[in-house]
Amino acid sequence: MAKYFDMLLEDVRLREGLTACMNCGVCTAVCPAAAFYNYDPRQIVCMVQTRDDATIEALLKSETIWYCGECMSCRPRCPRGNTPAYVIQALRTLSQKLGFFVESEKGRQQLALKRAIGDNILRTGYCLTPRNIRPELHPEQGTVWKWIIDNDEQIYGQFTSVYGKEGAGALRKCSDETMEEIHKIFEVTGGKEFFDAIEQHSDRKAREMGFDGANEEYFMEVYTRNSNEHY
Amino acid sequence: MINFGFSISKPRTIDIDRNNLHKSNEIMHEMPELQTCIGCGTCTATCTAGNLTEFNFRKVHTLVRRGEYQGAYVEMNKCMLCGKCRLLCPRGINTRGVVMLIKRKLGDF
Amino acid sequence: MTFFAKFCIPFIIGTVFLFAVVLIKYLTWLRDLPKSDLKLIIRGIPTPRTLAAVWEVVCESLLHRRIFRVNPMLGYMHMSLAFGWFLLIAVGWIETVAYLGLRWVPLQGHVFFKYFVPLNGITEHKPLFDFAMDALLLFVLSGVGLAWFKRMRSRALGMKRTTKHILFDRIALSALWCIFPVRLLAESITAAIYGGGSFLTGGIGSGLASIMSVNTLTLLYEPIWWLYSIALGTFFVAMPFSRYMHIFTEIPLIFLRHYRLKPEDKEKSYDNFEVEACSRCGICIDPCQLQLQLGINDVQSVYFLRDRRYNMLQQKIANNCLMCGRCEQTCPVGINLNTLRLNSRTSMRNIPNEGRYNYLRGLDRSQGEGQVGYFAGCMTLLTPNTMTSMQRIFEAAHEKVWWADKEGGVCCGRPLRLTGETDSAQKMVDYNKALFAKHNITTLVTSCPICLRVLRDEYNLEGIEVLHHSEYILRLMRQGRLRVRYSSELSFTYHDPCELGRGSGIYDEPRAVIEAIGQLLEPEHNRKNAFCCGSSVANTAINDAQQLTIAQHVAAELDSTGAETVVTACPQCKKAIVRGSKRQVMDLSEIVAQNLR
Amino acid sequence: MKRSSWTDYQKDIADDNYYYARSCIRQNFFPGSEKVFLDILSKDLGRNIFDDPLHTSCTGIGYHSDVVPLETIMTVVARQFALMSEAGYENFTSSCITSFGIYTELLNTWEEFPETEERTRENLYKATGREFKIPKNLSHTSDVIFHHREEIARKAVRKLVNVHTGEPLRVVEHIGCHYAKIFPKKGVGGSEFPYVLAGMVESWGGEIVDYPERRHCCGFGFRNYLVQANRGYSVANSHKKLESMAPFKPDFIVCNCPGCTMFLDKWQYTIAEMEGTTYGQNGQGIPVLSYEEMAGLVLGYDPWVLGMQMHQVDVEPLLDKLGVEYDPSAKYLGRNGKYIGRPERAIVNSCSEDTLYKIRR
Amino acid sequence: MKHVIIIGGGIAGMQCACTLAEKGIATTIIEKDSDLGGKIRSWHVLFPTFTPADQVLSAVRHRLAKAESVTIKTGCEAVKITPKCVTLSTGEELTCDAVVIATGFTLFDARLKEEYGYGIYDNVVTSVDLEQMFNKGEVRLTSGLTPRRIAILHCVGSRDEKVCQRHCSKVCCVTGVKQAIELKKMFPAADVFNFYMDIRMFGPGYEEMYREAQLMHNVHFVRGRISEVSPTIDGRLQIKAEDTLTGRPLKMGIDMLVLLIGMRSNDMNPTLEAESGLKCQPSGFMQPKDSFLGNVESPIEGIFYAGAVTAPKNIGESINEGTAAALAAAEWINK
Repeated sequence: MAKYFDMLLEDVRLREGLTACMNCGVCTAVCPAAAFYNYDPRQIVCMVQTRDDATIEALLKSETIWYCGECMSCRPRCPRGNTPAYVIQALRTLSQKLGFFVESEKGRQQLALKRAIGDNILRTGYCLTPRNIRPELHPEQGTVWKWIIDNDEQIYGQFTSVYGKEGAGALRKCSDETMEEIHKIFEVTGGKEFFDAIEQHSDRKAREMGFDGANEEYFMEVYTRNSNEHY
Repeated sequence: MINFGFSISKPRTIDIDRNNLHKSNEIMHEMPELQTCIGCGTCTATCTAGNLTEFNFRKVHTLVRRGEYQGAYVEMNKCMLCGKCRLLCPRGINTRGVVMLIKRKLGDF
Repeated sequence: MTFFAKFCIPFIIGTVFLFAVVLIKYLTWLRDLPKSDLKLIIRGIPTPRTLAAVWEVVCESLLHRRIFRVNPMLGYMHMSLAFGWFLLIAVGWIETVAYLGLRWVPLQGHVFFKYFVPLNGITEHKPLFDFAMDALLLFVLSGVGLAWFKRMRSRALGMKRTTKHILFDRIALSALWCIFPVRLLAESITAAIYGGGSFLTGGIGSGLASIMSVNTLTLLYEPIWWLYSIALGTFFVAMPFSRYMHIFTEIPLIFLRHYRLKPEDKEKSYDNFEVEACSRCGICIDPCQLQLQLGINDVQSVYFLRDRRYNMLQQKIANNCLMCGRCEQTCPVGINLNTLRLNSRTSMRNIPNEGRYNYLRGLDRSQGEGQVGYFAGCMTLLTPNTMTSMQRIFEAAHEKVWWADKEGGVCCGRPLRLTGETDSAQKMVDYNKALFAKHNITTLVTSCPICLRVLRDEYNLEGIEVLHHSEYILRLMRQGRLRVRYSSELSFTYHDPCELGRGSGIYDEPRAVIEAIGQLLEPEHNRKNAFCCGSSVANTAINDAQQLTIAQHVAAELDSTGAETVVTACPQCKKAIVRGSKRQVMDLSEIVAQNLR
Repeated sequence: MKRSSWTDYQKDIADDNYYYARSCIRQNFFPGSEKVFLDILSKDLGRNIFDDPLHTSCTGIGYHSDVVPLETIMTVVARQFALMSEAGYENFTSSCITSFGIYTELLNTWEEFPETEERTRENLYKATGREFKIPKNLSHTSDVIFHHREEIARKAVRKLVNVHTGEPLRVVEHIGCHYAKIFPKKGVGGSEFPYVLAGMVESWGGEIVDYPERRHCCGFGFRNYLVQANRGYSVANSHKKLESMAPFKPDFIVCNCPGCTMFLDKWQYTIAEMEGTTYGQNGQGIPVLSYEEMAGLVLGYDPWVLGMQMHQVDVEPLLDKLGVEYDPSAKYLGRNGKYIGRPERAIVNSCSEDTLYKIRR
Repeated sequence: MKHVIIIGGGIAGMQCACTLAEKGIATTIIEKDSDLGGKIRSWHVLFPTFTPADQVLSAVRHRLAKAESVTIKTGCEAVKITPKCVTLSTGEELTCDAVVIATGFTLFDARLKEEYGYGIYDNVVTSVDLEQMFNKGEVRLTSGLTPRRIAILHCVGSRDEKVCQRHCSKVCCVTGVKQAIELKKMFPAADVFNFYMDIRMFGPGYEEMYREAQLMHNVHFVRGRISEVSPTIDGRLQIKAEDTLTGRPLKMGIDMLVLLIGMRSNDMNPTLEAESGLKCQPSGFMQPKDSFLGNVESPIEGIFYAGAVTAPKNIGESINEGTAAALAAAEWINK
């Protein structure tokens, strides 16, 4: 059995987020995820605190670590100064590094996130841009959003002079030099490697699940699939 | 209708104000000793059914006391009534009686 | 000749009503019997069993032999009333014949014969019959007197408690108590006016005549016969709805029993015979430990049967019973009290299976291999010393053992069965049966009498011999495969577990094992009369403090034998007695394992 | 609401010379808010603020979706700080709450685990050749507005008062979890009773409404919104908040965080279309404003210049209450000043009948 | 005649003075309030026997009144302490042969736990407020109505790093159970919920009282700390906690919230440490010489401790320490 707890300890967020939990439950009390998922951050912290590698491995492969919304509501309340959400972040990072995330439905969604957000960062320098919030994938964005996307030049043009162009202002295009720096940062700090790991593990799992690799079809599967067993 | 691809999740929070505590009160009235549970979990630890399933007696009876009846009947039916928990309960709660009472109240027999 | 007077009307109505109701009841019950039961009856009638039944009716319904055995005074009371009344009727009939020759006389003519004698101008007296009838009346009256006395001072008759009765019982009882004294008065007044009567009615009659004028006596004459008739009529009307229904019901019951009918898992029509055969004598109250040690006196079999009969049974009554079987031992009617209570619980709680316990599918946590299987049972898992002792015994006897549930298995089903959840229990039975079959064992040893009971009675394990560990150990010892040290220094006392003793009839084996190791000192209540430890899984109504109280009583009695070790052969009993005993409490297997040679 | 101890948490906010970092979400959904913030600071308040063409996203959404590693985001953030120093600024102000949270958290991490700062310096230098300094002052743009709230109040053309009744408007404020929940002392008023928006509302004449789910998250939950399968969680949390605030009959919601502004706005549409439930006194939704928009209205900016036509929930009822004079027909005009068509009608977006009428006329 | 100065006129200090006086040693009690008695004056009845606090205090007062050569100085504080001399805030210097410090504790300020809304929302009260309500014989909501549902929250200002109080205040659990029973006796139809993390029933009869609260008074116990309190539209309070035994969040509307505020180390303690060379523990309470063999002695010979100045203690323990400190001081003087 690998030393999962030691691996977690390498993450400063775990060291910061977990001292000694006394299971009072103030975190779960206000947790938005606990309100709607079969989820209890207190128990996760408690499980990690056991330092039992088998328990932690099970966690890394579980659905439960993927419910947290990272709102950090748990942080200000904890009487022991813990931050369950930090523990979750550390678990999620390790789960992706080890490729365990593909073992759970919610974990597999990391591919969708990597492609939607991660790739967009490397493409545009921003997490979100109007064009990647496609109304057909975001019906909840409503009629006004569709109107905006249909008339983007006309509407955004009223608020920024650099829509899609280089310069200072909202929704500008980042210069090539800037993008090069961002790419460099991702390479140097392991961001790219991390992205690649997500792709590789997802591809492996996709094939296991009968897809022809982590293609668009698999992307849509992980993006839309809800077994409804999370509540 | 628009197909959003999701629906509004149902709340899981135990809402004492919204829960109908009628049956819970009846249960507590018939079995006041259940209130003396100190939540030690011995019952769950020794449970024959709990050894084989996720059945957690302490959790189920606590939920029932809070007025959360959904699923409790089905859960209680995992119990084999073997009575080990009764022998171990440090507060001497008649746990088998509790199982039977909850089943009776929630199963309407 | 006339054999009718207006005062007879209450009697006639009562009699007709009584016979109509009783007949309807019996016919309905018989009609509702399952086919298999009907077959048993039809096959049974032309056999000697019918004769045996007749004999038993005489012994029991008239002479009340069983009550005599429990309590002679009570036996006499019941016998004087039942047999005395029967003789009054029989001799009265003969008397009529003696006076009138063989001719048809309406029923009331027989019953009120003394009234109709002067009415029909018969002046002749037959002192022999007068004497016989007076003697019989006195016999019955002595019973009535005892009954009165018992009501007031039950302890004097050796009963600590008598039954609390319902309204119909009280009406019938009051009527019954009036019948014979009023008859005495009626016949005495008749004797006072018309002469006749023997030492009793004649004596009282002449006494009355000496203190009252003929006019006064004549004035009393009709009313007193009216009163007698009314008393009889009232009694007969109330009777089928009261406990006195047992007077009749016991008779068909005895026949049916001889035809091998018996109550089963689920309620059935036959149960009516048993339920209504209960005379509510209350003999079951005294041995009940709930009464004896906890002062609970509204749940005993008599009340259970009463409530069940009138459809007012509540779960809290049905569930409040240790099912120790002590009352069943004493019931004079021999009603299957435990079975009836169980099938009541079943009616109240059994729910047809809704796919429950599906989680058992494909489960197998057993270990080891061998012809002999060991089923510890849930409770034994809480007495790990028993487990390790059994392991040592198996090793000492070089037995290869398959352990069914060393790491926790599936319950035997008996506890569910005892709470009435029969279909659920069946799931456990089916599971364990399949498990045993899968592992090809030929002998199954268990150290839990609760399991033993259900393994033997309900599993129908073909090709597998089911043994309690006391039987198994004794067998090993007798085969010479297990040798123990004997020391007269060691003294033991033994607590009979209910399910092992009264439940399975195993009394001698554990004793033989103990006596091979040391000295056995018997407690006051042992074998059939042994106490229950109080922790019986059958009772889900009493609380922990009450269980403890019973355990302390039982333990005190065991401790008082002076033995240094209390031995029992049931994990549940061990756990219970430990709480009350000051001695060391051990399972039979433990003392064996400790004294292996 | 009786507040007692917020003053304990008074944080330092720079008065002038800000380095401005844009927000992914705000510039997408509320570009007018970012524009008006810069305008208010430079034009109305005469402060110096620098909008750097070189900066990028902080990658916080990626970080909180757990696809961007900690070390990466640290370096990206370090680059922003480097750009600030290079531009000659030391007061960093971020338009985004997620970013603000990231900046405070990383500054704290560097302080507690100095080796991580060292590593970041190395990484940044290796990747870009840049070096960074820790900002002297870090604020969220709402802190800046809060800091200048009294000055804005003095220049205000209107108060947050219902012109028909004279009553103060009832305002629900939503802070955004990452503003003060991560580091309560880095937010004005702390995490339990944050004062940043309440201070503005009080200064500008409105009344703050406290309600049971005031502190609850809007439900963004990063991966929980970004992946369609999880959106039930996201909408359910907003639903919970809206249900909880509705009985208090707020006139509008003001938000700190661009994401929250967007979600509380858009989810009202979704909930209305999904189950027909609407909130707000006219049954057409509760208008949701960013604090920049609120400040803009107070200072007399035109609602369409503020970009309020980009809201899904109509703001016209609120504008009417405030007595704002606006041209309804200008709502759906493009950059070129021509009518570009209106969005498809929805339950929470239907009170512009007269707009169309006027345009046709 | 030998002379001992006792700093603090709470129950421990009073008891100490009585014992010393009875041993023929003169004492001076320095009390910062205008009257002796300390915090017990605000208590209603004492757990687990429900003995009126007043009865205990009167008994000690009575003994003290009978004692000879006891000087009481109220309205002043000691600013510097040495075994032979105590400097008062008035500037006065008192000489003596030994000093007993019985300055007790400071109550935790519930306002620091903002999420519970003390001082912000109506009907959020502390356990001390509740004791005073009991003393007045009336527990009412601000609306004047009687409460129908009351939550009692354990560990407010105890076991909480967020307010720098890591220690357990020890007596709050018992107080919470006691107050729950009192409330149930007052309002039998009301629901009382105790929110706890651990129930620490350390003394004789405490566990029995806990059981009685559950069984006889139907007090509900929920294992979980309340996370936040907020107002509802109908003027009640909504609380959120996790029912940790079921692993699910729980919320409910309540009429009244009682915060069982903890015992903080006395605010004076850092001054003692700075001025008099005594030592504080990490919890802020004074460090006795030895936790087992010298728990009424300070590291400085001639300075003794009694009562809650060294750790949270209940009334009985404080009284015992008053006696113990008196005996230790007397022995030291006569050495």
